[in-house]
Amino acid sequence: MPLMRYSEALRLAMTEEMERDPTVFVCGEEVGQYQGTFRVTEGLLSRFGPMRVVDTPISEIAIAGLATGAAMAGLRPIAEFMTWSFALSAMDQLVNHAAKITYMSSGRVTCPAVFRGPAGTGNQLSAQHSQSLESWYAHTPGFKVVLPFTPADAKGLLKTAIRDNSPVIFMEHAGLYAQRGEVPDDPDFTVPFGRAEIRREGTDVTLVAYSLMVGKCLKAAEKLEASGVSCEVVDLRTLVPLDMETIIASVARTHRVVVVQEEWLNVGFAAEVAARLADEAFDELDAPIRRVGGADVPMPYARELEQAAIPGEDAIIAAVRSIVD
Amino acid sequence: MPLMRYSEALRLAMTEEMERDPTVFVCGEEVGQYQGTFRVTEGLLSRFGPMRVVDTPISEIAIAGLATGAAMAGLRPIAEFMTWSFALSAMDQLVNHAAKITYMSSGRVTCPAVFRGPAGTGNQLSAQHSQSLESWYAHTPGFKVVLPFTPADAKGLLKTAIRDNSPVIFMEHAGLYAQRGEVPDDPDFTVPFGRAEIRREGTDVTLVAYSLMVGKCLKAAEKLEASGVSCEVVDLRTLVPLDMETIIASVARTHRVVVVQEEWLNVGFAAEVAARLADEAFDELDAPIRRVGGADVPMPYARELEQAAIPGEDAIIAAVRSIVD
Amino acid sequence: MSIQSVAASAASDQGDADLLATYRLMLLMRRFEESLYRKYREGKIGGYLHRYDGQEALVAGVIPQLIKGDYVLCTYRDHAHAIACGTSPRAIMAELMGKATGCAGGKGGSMHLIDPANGFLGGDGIVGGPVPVSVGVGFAIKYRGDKNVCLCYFGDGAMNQGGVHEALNMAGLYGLPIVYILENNGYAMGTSVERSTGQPEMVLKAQAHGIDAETVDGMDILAVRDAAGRAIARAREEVRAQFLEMRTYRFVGHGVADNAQQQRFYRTEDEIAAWKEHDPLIKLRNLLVAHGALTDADDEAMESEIRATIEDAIRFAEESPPPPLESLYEHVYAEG
Amino acid sequence: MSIQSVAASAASDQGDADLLATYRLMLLMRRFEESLYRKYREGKIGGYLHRYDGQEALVAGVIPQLIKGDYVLCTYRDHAHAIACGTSPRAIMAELMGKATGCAGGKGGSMHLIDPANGFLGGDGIVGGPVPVSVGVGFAIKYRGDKNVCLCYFGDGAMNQGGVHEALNMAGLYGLPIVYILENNGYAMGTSVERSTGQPEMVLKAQAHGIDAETVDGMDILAVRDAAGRAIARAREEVRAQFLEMRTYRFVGHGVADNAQQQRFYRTEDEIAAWKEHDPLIKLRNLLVAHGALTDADDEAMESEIRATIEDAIRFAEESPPPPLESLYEHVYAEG
Ligand SMILES: Cc1ncc(C[n+]2csc(CCOP(=O)(O)OP(=O)(O)O)c2C)c(N)n1
Ligand SMILES: Cc1ncc(C[n+]2csc(CCOP(=O)(O)OP(=O)(O)O)c2C)c(N)n1
Ligand SMILES: [Mg+2]
Ligand SMILES: [Mg+2]
Repeated sequence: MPLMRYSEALRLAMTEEMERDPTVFVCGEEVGQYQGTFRVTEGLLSRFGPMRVVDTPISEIAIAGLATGAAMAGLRPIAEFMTWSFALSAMDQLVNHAAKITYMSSGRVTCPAVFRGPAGTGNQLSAQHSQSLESWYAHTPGFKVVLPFTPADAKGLLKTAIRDNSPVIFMEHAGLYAQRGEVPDDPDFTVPFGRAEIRREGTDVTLVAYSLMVGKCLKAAEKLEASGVSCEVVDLRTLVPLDMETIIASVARTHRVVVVQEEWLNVGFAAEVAARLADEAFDELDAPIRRVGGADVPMPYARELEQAAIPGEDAIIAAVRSIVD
Repeated sequence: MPLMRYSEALRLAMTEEMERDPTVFVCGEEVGQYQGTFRVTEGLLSRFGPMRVVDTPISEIAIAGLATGAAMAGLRPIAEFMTWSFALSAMDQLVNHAAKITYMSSGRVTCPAVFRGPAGTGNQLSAQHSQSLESWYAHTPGFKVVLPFTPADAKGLLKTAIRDNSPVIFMEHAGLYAQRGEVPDDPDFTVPFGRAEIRREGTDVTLVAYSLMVGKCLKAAEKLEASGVSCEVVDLRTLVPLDMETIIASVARTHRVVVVQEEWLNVGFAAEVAARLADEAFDELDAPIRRVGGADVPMPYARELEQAAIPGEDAIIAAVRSIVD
Repeated sequence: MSIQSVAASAASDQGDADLLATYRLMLLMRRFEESLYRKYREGKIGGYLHRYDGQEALVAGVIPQLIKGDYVLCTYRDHAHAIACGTSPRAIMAELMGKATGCAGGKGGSMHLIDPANGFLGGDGIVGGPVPVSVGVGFAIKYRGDKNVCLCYFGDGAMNQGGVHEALNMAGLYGLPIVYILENNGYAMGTSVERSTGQPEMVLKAQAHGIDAETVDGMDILAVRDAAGRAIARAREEVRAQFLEMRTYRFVGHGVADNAQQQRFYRTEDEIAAWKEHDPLIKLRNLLVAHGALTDADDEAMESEIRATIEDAIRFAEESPPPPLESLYEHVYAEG
Repeated sequence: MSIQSVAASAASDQGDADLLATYRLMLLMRRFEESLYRKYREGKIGGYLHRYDGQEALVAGVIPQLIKGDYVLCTYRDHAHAIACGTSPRAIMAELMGKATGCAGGKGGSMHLIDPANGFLGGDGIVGGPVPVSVGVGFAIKYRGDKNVCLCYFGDGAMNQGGVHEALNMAGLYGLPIVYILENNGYAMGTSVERSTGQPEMVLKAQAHGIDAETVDGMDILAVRDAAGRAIARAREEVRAQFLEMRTYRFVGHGVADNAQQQRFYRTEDEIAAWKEHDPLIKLRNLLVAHGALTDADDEAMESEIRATIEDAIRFAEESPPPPLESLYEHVYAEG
């Protein structure tokens, strides 16, 4: 299997799907001539031409409308938000239109659009540029919500997203773009939605996470292993649909759980996982359910404050220790 | 104490605060000449004139900007969204501007604006008009989030909101506007944020809810009482700040809890309450934490489906029974 | 509208038969709205209900000019549009009564009529909402190289929505085959155009985004037909976005809650009466009669045929079952 | 800019002293940006960094004409604006280095400079974001009956944001004392104006919302001063919104990531060189020299004074402490 970066894996997924299906096209700010702000769409314009790689004005509402309308009329758009922070302007088109048209029409009109782009925090981009809001999208019925951690998943999940007939919110982590990993070059390789992956097996505590935080959990697990605590790390991969089965099965083995997310903790996705466990797996639990998440503050600029606001290995380790010691 | 409707109590709060503080003004669609879509602002235009009761075009982004900028420049705007569904278009102004300017400026500029309007589901308004998204706002640091249930709270909490120096998301329930209750006419009467109210005492199960659902919990509690189950009903009143103390104290007495919300259950506010309890009150719990919430579907139009989508007494009763029987 | 213009039209290939069909369509729209209002008051229809009385020419003069493969998008004031697209009155009535046989399976209701088989991509409850969507629909047409157009209706109030401007600009920039019809009925709920815009010449707003624009007397069915015919042809042939501001008036309240008393807050009975003098339906009837193309007996026959159609639709809708409860969780996601 | 116009200006009450001050201000802006870039490369500054090189006249010709009580809002490209408002270079440098002594307490960074005591309500990281906010600021001025104005800067790319159109319309409708300055530098990141708008005459877009609008040569400091002076006066006296499209050019990349190689995707070195011929700073220096108002020695003295100011700011910033960790949870809500 070839080694490639997460961003290259995403590009490969789009390239393969555009080759395979002439209704697939890409649109967004700087996706074409500029080769993509984060180079994810590099080379696509020259390969597929301006009708299939569409540079747009800075008009997030119209970008969302372009994708939604084109999908309703039979195409398969992939709309890139330069970052997910900017999708805030498009929330009405996304929530009231893309997510609802299938239901409102009893399935007579569908919206097979993918909305993708970089998410996550870091790099001192400060408050307006440091939010993904995956918890908002997961709260909204009609969307599927995908956050890949590995390059292979980036490719396989994006291909599944493009082929899916529902609108998909696909959040890449800017901090993962440069990560390398083995990626199948088989064009038939896809990764199904709704199946969490156990990234590390363990017996004492289950760590549930997604996107960049899976990596932090793995590092925390390594350190904890050294001090005799064995952690299982579950990578959710898709928040909607959610694979509760795998989570519950893991907790049924470990009886202890820490749910980790990068974004603001309050009313975040980790709360949903914790709440479901407190209901559906109550009898399996031997300790309080801990959550680790971003500080509930707009992201500060100063490096020291930013580091304190983003959850790190230490916070994960502390949470684990608080329920095993 | 005079008896008045929830909508009249809101109007009284605004009138008193506008009398008291000349920097308070009202703006929004149809708030003036038309007397308010739901009549909440009736009579204010003739009383305070067009500079303090400002009719706007259908421009939610600019309405949010009007309130945010005016607040940054020293006024105390009350911006009405005709319904909270329409605030979706204004999400960038609300989240990236109103909610963050205080933090981004280290408090040098503040945004004492109130954003208010009708929320909730019902009346067959279908998918695009049936959502409040209080869980989104509660997830976003910088906002205080208020959802009054009684007419007295409607008045007292709105006055507190207007006097607060932070942006407040104030969600009224359209289904409560006509409800009557005793409301203090004392202009000094206010209700503090962050204090939940126990609406009914009970010993077997704690029901946690807010807004219209408090009423459904009270009805469910009455029926359950008849069959020997005693429920305590906690009305949160403000989601941010959240009064966990009162919730935990109640659960410490009852050891069983059902968290109820009207909107979509998945990743909703009830999950946060459940998750905190599963962490902070784990040892108090004698049964799984149950949640009751709206069906995770865009709201259907057909009456029968709509009724099935909105949580009712029966669902609350069933949830309670599932942990007491 | 003058005898001359009817004569000119009669002389053209559209002719009397066409005008009679247009008249029949407008009459059906009017009577249909009236029947909906009755059913609403009986409690058979829920939610909001926005009638098109007075504005019929904007649809009857335009949509019949479309061809297969064209698309229509519009606002929550969408009953006339569905009728003109060819959606059956039964399916519309059943949708408004929330029945499984409705054109949206009972899940949409009055604001969300839809009928993709007839090119109708639906009403939209969000002011301005259909306009960004139209960009994608127009793009899809151009992408496929089809010789089709997308017709997109929206209101004067929607002209103040940011998304509308983003979309108009994108449609202008990409040269998309879209015809925008601004239904300028003078009011957005209780707010007049003068009280909502810094500059009321709507065509300037469209031209500022590079879109061909024209103002049309929306109470004059012939003027509407003519302008729409030209705009549709330009959009289709030259693949450029077009914008028609149609000046019209709504004879009834914004929605059912906007009753006569409420309307006094923003308009006078005199104003309503003055506009009713220009009722496009009556004007067309009078002209057809004057032109000898319609007798009172023809008119009566048409009325009773329409009455029968509507009664049939009501019976069908009332006898149809509601969507089954199991369908609550269906269609959240598309199949496959 | 011609000798005549300098002479005319010199003859006016603005005079040479004023032009020298303008020159000094522009020189400070340029040198300041250059120093920021160095500090960024040293890793002392994080996040994004957007420089104003080439666009200085848009600020130096405008903000000094404001009076106490006026407000300024702008984009993330905000260093020059802060300087012109009177924010100390120390506080700006410290903010960019994320220090407690920064003008935003270290929480804002480059894109969020702010200084309310000097009327500067801040930079904004969201394209188009300050424009809706300006409506509220302008409204507050009018509400209080103050004789002040709000100046609001935004870029050509922002002209395609819906919120900008909603706001311009509201400003036009209410007659708010706001002066909009469109910083048209020809590009939004790598997208030229031609590739982003259906119609490139920006003044038509503002006029469509009822706002007085004019296009100005933004490389000509005298033209900028003149147009801004008139617009500010009209906004102040007539309480009407004004719009100035200023044609300018950014000499450097969009941000630091937009390096020379990246810029090749959207513009040529020839184009950059041609615009540099119109460098407003050099043109003004040459004119002052030709006019006898500035000698090489004066210029050298000014350069070294500015160098000292910047070095002082850097020293101050580097020696300042970062915000204390406890402050992480402060200012989420306002006090009281
Ligand atoms: C974004 C948004 N804001 C507010 C509303 C509430 N609303 C529904 S219709 C309407 C008036 C629209 O007027 P106009 O666009 O002129 O269309 P008309 O009703 O006259 O056909 C308003 C304010 C809404 N549906 N969507
Ligand atoms: C709503 C939004 N979309 C996208 C971005 C990313 N972005 C930052 S600056 C920029 C270009 C803006 O160009 P312009 O308005 O012309 O201003 P300039 O940078 O040229 O001063 C873009 C696309 C953003 N910050 N906000
Ligand atoms: Mg209207
Ligand atoms: Mg620019």
